Amino acid sequence: MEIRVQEDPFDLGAEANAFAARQTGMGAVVTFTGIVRDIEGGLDMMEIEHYPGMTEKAIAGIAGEALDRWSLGDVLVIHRHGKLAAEDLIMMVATSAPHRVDAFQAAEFLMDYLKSRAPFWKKEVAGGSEGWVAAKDEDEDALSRW
Amino acid sequence: MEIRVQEDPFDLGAEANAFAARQTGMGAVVTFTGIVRDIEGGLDMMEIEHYPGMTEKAIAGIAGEALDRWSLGDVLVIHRHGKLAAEDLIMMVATSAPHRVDAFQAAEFLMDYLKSRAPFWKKEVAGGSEGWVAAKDEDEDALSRW
Amino acid sequence: MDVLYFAWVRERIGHPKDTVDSTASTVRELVEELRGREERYAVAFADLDALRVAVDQELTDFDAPLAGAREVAFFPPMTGG
Amino acid sequence: MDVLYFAWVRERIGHPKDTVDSTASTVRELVEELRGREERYAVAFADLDALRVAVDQELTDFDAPLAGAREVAFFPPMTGG
Repeated sequence: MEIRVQEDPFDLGAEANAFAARQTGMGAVVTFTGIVRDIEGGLDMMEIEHYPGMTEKAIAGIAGEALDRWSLGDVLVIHRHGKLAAEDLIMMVATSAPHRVDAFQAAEFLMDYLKSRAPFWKKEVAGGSEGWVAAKDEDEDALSRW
Repeated sequence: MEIRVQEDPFDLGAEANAFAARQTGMGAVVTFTGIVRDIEGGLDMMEIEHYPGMTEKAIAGIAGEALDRWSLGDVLVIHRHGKLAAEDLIMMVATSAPHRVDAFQAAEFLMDYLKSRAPFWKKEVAGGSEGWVAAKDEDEDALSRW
Repeated sequence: MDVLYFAWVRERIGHPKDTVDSTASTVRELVEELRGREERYAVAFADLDALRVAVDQELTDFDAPLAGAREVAFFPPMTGG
Repeated sequence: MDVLYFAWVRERIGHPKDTVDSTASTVRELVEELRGREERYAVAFADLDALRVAVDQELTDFDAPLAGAREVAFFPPMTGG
């Protein structure tokens, strides 16, 4: 399991290649990448706050549960905080598994839990005004399938 | 939609970065990569046969159906044929979407259909003997969920 | 009409392609004609449940009509991905 | 005991952290004490349904006991990923 919470950008391609290269006997690698959307138009900045100390611990708990539930090779989670612009990469997960179903399920599980159970909060700054992104009921509901 | 059927290796990281970079307004990018497994130990080679002419057409049909069913930005499919060794990358798909559920669902749909409906056949060569990989009932059954 | 074979179907028959002059009106009738050619064809086409067929590069079934078809391909269940 | 605030809870209260000397036995009792401090605390804690709480960096609920707790954090529902 590898977890990185960082302010710096990350390189999706380099991470995906390095992750895939260090697997053996894994027939499937899945990656998910989250990207800043300028939904209304005119987004100046997205600022992501987190809870230092708790964040890594919460993500490690989620990743550990994924490793328990599915037959996986490894799990990678990278999540940025601080100031981001539209089209910047926010975060990524990668999973490897002997079989594709496990890799997909684990990646979806990680995303559902990272959305609602890891201590990050997104604020959008656009046209001089700012607002916290509201949690969506559908994201909370998504947890019930696991 | 971009579809490539090729004998040459491909660079997962370069493809993932290029795919993500050409999206706009897509909050989610999912990639799946299929890798040669040496299941029994001693795999000398995997040889993938395909049906030139039909292959691209069949994949385009599957990708088109994914684009119809989900709200997607784009779909990429790369599939190799010819001789591969253990741990070589066989194929990848990438999907982008405004929301993660669409990107995940479309990638799983593509994989389920590529497994059983695109004209590729895998042969394993190990210790001087060779055998065609048998299709799995579970792969055929996986189609029924869509 | 071109008849193509892939994977173990190709290996059992011994070559990847035949050009046939057939009066078969369905894939199933074409299979009957091919079975009658030689023992290795009979072996390759022994169990239709183990085979798939494409007519003009579209997956179909053994009851598909052949009127106007230019290319028929036989192969085992696919194992891509 | 350290009490931390994140996102709009932090903004409404005006600072990220208080060090409190509390006799509260549950999170809910701590919230009552904080509400009594100043108007901006009352505003921040007006609707507990809009808040989440972690005790010693573990998510929990408002009925959680505080015996031995060193750090309590209040924040809105998380929006990671």
